[in-house]
Amino acid sequence: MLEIILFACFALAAIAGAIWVILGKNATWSALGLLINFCSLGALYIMLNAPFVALIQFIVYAGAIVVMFLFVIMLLMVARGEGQDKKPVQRYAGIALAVLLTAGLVYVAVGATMPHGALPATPQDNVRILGLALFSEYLLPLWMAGVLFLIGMIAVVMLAKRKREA
Amino acid sequence: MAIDLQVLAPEAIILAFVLITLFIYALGSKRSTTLMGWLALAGVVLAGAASLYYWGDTAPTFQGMVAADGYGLFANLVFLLAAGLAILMGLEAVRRFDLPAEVFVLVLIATLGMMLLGSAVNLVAVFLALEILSIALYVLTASERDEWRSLEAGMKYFILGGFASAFLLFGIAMIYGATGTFSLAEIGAKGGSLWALRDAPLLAAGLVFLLIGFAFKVALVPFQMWTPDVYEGAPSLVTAFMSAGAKAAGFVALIRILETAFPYWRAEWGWVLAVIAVLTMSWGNMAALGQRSVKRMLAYSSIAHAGYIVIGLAVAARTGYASVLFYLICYTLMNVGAFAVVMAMGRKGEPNEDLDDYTGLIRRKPGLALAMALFMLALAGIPLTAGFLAKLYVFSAAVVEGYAWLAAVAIVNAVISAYYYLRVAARMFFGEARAEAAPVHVSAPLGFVVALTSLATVFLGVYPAPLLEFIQAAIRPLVGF
Amino acid sequence: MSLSSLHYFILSAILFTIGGIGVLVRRNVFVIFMCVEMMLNAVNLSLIAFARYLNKADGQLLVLFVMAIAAAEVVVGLAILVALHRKRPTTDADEMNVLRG
Amino acid sequence: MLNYAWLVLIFPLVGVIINTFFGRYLGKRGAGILASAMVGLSFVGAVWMFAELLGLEDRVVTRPLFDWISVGDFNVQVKLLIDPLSSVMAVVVSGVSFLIHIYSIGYMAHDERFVRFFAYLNLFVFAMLTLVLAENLLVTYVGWEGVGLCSYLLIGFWFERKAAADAGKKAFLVNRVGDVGFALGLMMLFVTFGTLSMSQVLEQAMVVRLMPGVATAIALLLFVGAVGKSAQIPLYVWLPDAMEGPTPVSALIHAATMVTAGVYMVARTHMLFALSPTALTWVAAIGGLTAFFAATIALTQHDLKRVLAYSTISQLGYMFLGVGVGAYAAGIFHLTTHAFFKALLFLGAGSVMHALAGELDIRKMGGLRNKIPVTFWTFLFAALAIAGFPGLAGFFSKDEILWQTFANGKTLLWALALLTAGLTAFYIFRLVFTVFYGESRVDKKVAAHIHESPKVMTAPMAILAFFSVIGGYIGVPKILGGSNWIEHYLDGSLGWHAPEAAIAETAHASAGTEWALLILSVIVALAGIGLAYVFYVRRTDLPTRVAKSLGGLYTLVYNKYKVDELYMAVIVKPLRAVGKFFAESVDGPVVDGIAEGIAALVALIGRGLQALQTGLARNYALGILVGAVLLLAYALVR
Amino acid sequence: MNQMGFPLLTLVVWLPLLGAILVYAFRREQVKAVKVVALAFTALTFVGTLLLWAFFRSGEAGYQFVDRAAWIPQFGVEYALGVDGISLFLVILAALLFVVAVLTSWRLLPAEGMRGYFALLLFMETGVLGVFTALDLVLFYVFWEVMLVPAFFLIGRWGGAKRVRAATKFFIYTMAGSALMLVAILALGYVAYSATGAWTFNVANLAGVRIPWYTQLALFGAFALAFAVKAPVVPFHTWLPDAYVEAPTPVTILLAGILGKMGVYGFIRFAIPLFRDAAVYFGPTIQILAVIGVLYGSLIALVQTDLKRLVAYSSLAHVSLIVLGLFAVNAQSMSGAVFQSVSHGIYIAALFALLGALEARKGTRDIAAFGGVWKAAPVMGFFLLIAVLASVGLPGLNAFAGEFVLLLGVFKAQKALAVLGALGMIFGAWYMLTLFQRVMQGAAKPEALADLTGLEKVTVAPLLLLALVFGVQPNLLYSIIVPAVEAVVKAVAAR
Repeated sequence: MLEIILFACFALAAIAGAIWVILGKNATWSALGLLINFCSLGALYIMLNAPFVALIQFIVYAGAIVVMFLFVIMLLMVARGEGQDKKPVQRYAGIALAVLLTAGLVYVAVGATMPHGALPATPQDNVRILGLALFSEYLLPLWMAGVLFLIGMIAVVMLAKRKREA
Repeated sequence: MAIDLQVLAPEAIILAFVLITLFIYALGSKRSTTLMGWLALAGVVLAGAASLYYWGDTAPTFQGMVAADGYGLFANLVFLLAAGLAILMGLEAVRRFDLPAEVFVLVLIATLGMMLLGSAVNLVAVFLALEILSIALYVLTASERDEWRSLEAGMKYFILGGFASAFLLFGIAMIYGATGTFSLAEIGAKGGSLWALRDAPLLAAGLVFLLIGFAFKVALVPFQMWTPDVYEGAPSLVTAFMSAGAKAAGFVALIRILETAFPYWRAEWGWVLAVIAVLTMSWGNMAALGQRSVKRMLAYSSIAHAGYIVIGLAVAARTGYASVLFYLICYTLMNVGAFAVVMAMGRKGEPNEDLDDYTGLIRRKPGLALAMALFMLALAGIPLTAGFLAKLYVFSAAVVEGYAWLAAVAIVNAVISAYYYLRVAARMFFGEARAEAAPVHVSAPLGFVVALTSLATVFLGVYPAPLLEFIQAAIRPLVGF
Repeated sequence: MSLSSLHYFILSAILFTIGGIGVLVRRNVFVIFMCVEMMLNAVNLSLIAFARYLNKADGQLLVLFVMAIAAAEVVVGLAILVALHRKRPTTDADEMNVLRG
Repeated sequence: MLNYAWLVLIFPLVGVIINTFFGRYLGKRGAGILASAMVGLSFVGAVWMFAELLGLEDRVVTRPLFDWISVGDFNVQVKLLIDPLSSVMAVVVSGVSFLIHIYSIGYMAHDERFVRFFAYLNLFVFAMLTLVLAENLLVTYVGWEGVGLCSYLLIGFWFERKAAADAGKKAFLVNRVGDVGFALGLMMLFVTFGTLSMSQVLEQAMVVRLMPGVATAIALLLFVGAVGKSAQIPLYVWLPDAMEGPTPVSALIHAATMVTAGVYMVARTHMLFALSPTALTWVAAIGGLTAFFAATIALTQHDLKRVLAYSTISQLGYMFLGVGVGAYAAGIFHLTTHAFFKALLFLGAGSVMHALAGELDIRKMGGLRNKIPVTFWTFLFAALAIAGFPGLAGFFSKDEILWQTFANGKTLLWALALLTAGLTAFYIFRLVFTVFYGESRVDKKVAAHIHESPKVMTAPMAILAFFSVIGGYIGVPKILGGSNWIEHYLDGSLGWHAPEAAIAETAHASAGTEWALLILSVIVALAGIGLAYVFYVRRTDLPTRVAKSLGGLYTLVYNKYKVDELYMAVIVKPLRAVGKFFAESVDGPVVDGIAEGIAALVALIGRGLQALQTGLARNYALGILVGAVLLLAYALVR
Repeated sequence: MNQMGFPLLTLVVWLPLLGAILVYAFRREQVKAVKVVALAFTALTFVGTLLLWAFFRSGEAGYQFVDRAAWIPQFGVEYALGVDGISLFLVILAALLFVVAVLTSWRLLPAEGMRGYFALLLFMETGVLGVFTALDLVLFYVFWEVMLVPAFFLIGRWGGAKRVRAATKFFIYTMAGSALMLVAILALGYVAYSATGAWTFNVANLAGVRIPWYTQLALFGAFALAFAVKAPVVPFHTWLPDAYVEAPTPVTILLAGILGKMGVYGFIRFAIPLFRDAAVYFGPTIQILAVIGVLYGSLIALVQTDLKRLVAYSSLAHVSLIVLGLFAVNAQSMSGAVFQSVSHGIYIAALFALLGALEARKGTRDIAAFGGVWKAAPVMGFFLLIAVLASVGLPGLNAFAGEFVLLLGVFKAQKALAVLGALGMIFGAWYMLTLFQRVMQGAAKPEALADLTGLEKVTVAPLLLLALVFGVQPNLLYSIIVPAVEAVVKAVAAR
């Protein structure tokens, strides 16, 4: 019963955060909304028996990414709001379609037999399982993730660097 | 579980050369850029050799993530061809458009992404490979950093790419939810028992979202709106690489997924893909009619060609997939050649992409004009060029599988396309060259690219038998007969 | 009724859609970035939920990799944005329509 | 000579080739003499053949030359058919042509394209002889269009003058209308009989049971060709305009030879006409009507050559009347005699023109009797012959036709023909009296140097005058004690009668009535001459008073019943209008319009799609969302 | 291999391409050499075609000089060339007209860019010869489409005022028309595959394949559309006047003389024998279109004021008559049609050559600007007279031998159509003589026109001579055409 209550409140927090992001009058408000969203998701992860991932969520997402956003927003001083939208009709069409999409997905979910196995009796060492899998079956994706970071680094160096005066 | 690197030999080579070129760049000496270019080219060639070397009927997989089967290795050759040509163009572009030297590294990384995408048999590997490819391309698109067009294109591609890959990921999640596994083979086995889409809504929704992600990547209607802006904004080198390599990777992966994971639903999806094919062809061709800029016209034409390729996909079956592979190779040659010419016309800060810049080119630069005319005719599907045989193969596949109407619509589209391709040829041959038109300069590597692609286009148009034999062998591991 | 992956899935669908609406509606590029990140996160949630109820670790692994991707993506996105800003001090996505027609 | 019959044809052809390619070197005299010599040789050949044929018992001789077209079961072999009919025609054609060639040497002496004229004349003779001697009807057709071409070239010989060029074109086009009828007749013939060769058609005509309409259709179609070539109603309009050509041309082509081709063709295919009585009555009716119609117009014309042109049309009407009532021999006999005196009339007119420096309007002539005596006497003899003055050629041949018409029960046509005979006598002597009698209305400068035509012109006229006089005696009817030799001779090839519809030749009419008719026609002829004498010599004011009293009718007839204007309004102008309508409002806007329309539509859609490309990233995202929703909907609904 | 022992046909077809490459090897300013080489190659090809005629075993219906080689085995496409009674004279005519085209472009065009011009001309010759000799449908389609490219550039680059529009219209019309034909060819191959188990596009083995009724209608429709646009047949003809008028004279000669015949050849080689039931079914409709074409073309020609446009519409009328003959499907009408295709090629080439000479002298094509030319230029007048008479179908010249037999055949099948067709002969005479009168006769304009130069005489005289020879001795052609046509007729009858 406690589980349901906890799920409900964290879910609401996540949704509130999300709505806050899109309604925020300027970028910094949105960033904060994002922070709330990420943290509530982190909490949900813990409930879903994925402590390690929750930890990473807090550190990487809530921490690094949101901080970086705020950092760049502050750097470029673009914290002011937006002007009036010239083409409102697309805005409403977009929202309507999105809602339609959600309805479709919910309809799918309700119709399908969603996975509902109970937790295994003996508590597993989550981190050990992940570690083992990471370096056996999922070794290649790990390397690929490495390459991804490499791209990130190259991109930053290439784009943000001032033209070499040399 | 021994890690046998032999399965990933080509990818490993490319990665090695990525690091080597990076190291050279780090040394930061003045003439290191050309050295980096040649090194990158060496890497590509070596990877190609490795792919050919390991080519055989066996299909070893690397921890069930990636399979080095005939199909995957053949796909590598297509990507490496596109990459090699792009790097050659890059050698010129770096000097002419003052692109950063990192371009070579990023092209190699993108090729790595494509090769992995081509051979991935696990959805996690597919998603990661796709992301490597996409992010590398976002950066490449924005590589001409002191040109607003390039940055804007990069930004747009980034936003929409992210948006689409979110859909793709959601699809993977749903498939995971429905089948409990990421491996394509197992999904195929699990899904086999379900007959109609209605019995497995989650799996079906998963496939839909997967299709959306790939349709975006390959630029099918209605997910293709990004292509014209991004292709026009990005430097010609990157556009050529993207339009050939990325599109090929998208199709190769989509074929593998549909064939191994969702073979049972082919009938239901055949019809949808056919409709998408018609929409894509018609949108691409008709929108290209009114274009003033040659580069943007080529962008729309690449959408149209994606439409033709989807016919092969919609038709499925052995001939369909073989025709897709053949079309991809011919398309790579024609398109990269055309973009090479577009690049040769431009100069730093002065792209010269408008139709008027091509007036009377035959008198200013006969070689270039003849090559461009050849590419235009090939793209239009005029016989004795690779374009014609590619279309012929796809249409015959359509006719065999009872989609004759689709072939008819496609051929009518080809006629519409002939009009705007012809307009470029006409402008080059019939107009009087304007006096103050900029002198066109073609350096050695660019000249080589144009020459190689035009010769290959004609050769494949006249004598395609050996390549066809090779393709039909490559298809066997995938289709099983 | 006990908690099952259905509820988590519905929550993630809702979050996914809110993210989608954010991308469509907002004109500030940063907010669009954030919304894309939010969509990815929504999917992570459903992945974790499936992993828990399928009692398999694969889902969590994929989430890890998705986080890696998201990180790389944000880095690249912001790099492009900074380069754009240096050219013209705007973050309004609608001013980026030089390429059209 | 019979087995060298092809020589008769080849001589004129050799003349053409030499004159066209080497004419320059021969000079005027040389070319003229060569051309005339060639026709002379073919005339000798024709006479030789005629003589040889007389000696033979079976007078139908064919000489194959070469295979022309063989396509499946349609085989055409070029063969020469020498039989009584074609031998007579060959002699007449080559004879008259020879005389006119000599006459032309004089007449065309000072024309700078002299050599080309003779080349065309030789080509004409070659084509006419091909027409006459051909055994296969398709080869006849070749000759048929060949003479049409030569008449086009010769009418439009002085092509600098627009009138001449127009007349040439008009002649060719009207002929071409007739020729198309002829061609369709040939096709129908081939479809029915499976061959176009005369001898085979002759055999099959007796045995093949034809569906009722077929024989009539073939005959009428062939007759359309004849009407076109021999200028009968309604396709006669080109002959009066053809007078724009040099006079020898008018004499040769538009009097003696080409225009008679129609009559020859009907005679040659008489077995087809005999198979369908309706066709025959059509021929007779058209013949009679044309004779009368043309004669009325001839009364009012002032141009010397125009009168003679209408006279020719009228006489041709007579021939068709003769053939139409089944008296083929009579028709051909009249054709022969007409060739002599009509050619002479034209040459006479030419000589008058020559004397009056090209003047043709008879109102500006008069009293030339003693100034150009030879022309006057020859002209007079020809006039007497054509008027049917007893004893001369015209009398016998015309009377034969009148008699046959009456004998075959066509009394109405007979009456019309009789009236026409009177009119003929009247208008021909109107010419004689206005040109040669009365006071001279020639204006001063011209009157000064009126001179008789040179010997080279008057000699042929004299010879023709001789034939006009004695020409009739080859066909003196039995009641006048003659053996009517021409009829018996021609029976060799015209004797065939349809098995059942045996037209009783002259059985039921007694000798008495024949005499009565004879006298009646003589009276009518003399009355005509007398009336003309009164009108144009005694009381020269009468013509103007009569003309005024007739008022509207006179002007109508004078304007040739406005037939030319009618054709122009009914056929030529509407067709041009339709052409312009097609060219301007159908070909461009409609047919092209559809194609341009489709292209414009596609371009429009293209521009629409381009407008969708707003450049805003969020619009593209919307596109993706739309796609997503559609695909998802499909997955759920499916 | 074939009766010659060595691939004469392949040599003849690919020789011009070799010439094109050689011509392009010269430097830009060696115009004289370029012209000589071009003439040499076209003449050599012409001699080659004459050799074909000499060694041709007349009286046989099948294909001769057949060269076969595997090209794309995976698709079942093979390189197969062959000639039979129907295509032999079209090949010879094509070779002849290309020699005439080279001769007419000797002095007619500006010196600059000649290298490209002659290379394209020779390349086009290979395309055209290939179309007439290809026995494999895909190979036929390849030559059919490839030939469009040089034609497009020739019209577009060296044409008249509105040349680019005319060239594009020509290209798109033909390509649109023949687009569906490619799909039809593939479908036909597939039908053969499902019937015999092997992919084949060779016209010989395809003839035996049983094609279901509805497929046959669709396939015939696609083929007929392509050939109707090319011939042209009336509703699809609007590209013709612009292309003929705007193209330079030598190219107009080729367009009118030989390119149109490819449509006719397509009908009699592929459309009728392969889809026999559909051909008989659609026969009447196409014939009605053809008759409309004859009258429509003639009437428009009547009111034209532009020399070339008038003859262009006359060419539309004459080709429509040929198509009328084709679809009467009997020995006479089809043989007449094939014969008429050859003879039309001859006299239309002479006509356009002369009109080109006139246009070159006066700088304009407007008929009003001419008049009385015969006085100043007797030889030109004489030649134009012969050409006009040939086109009018005067017996003794080649058109009559074809036209009469054709109309006879049509008369056997459909009397009314033959009568309407015959009307065409009257209109033909009308507008042609009007043209001749306005140009040659009437009062001479002040500035005299120079008569034909030696070169022009040498170009046109042989054509007129041929017209006369084939007019007097048509069996020279018929003896070879008729057996081949009878084979087709027998096949259609026995369907």
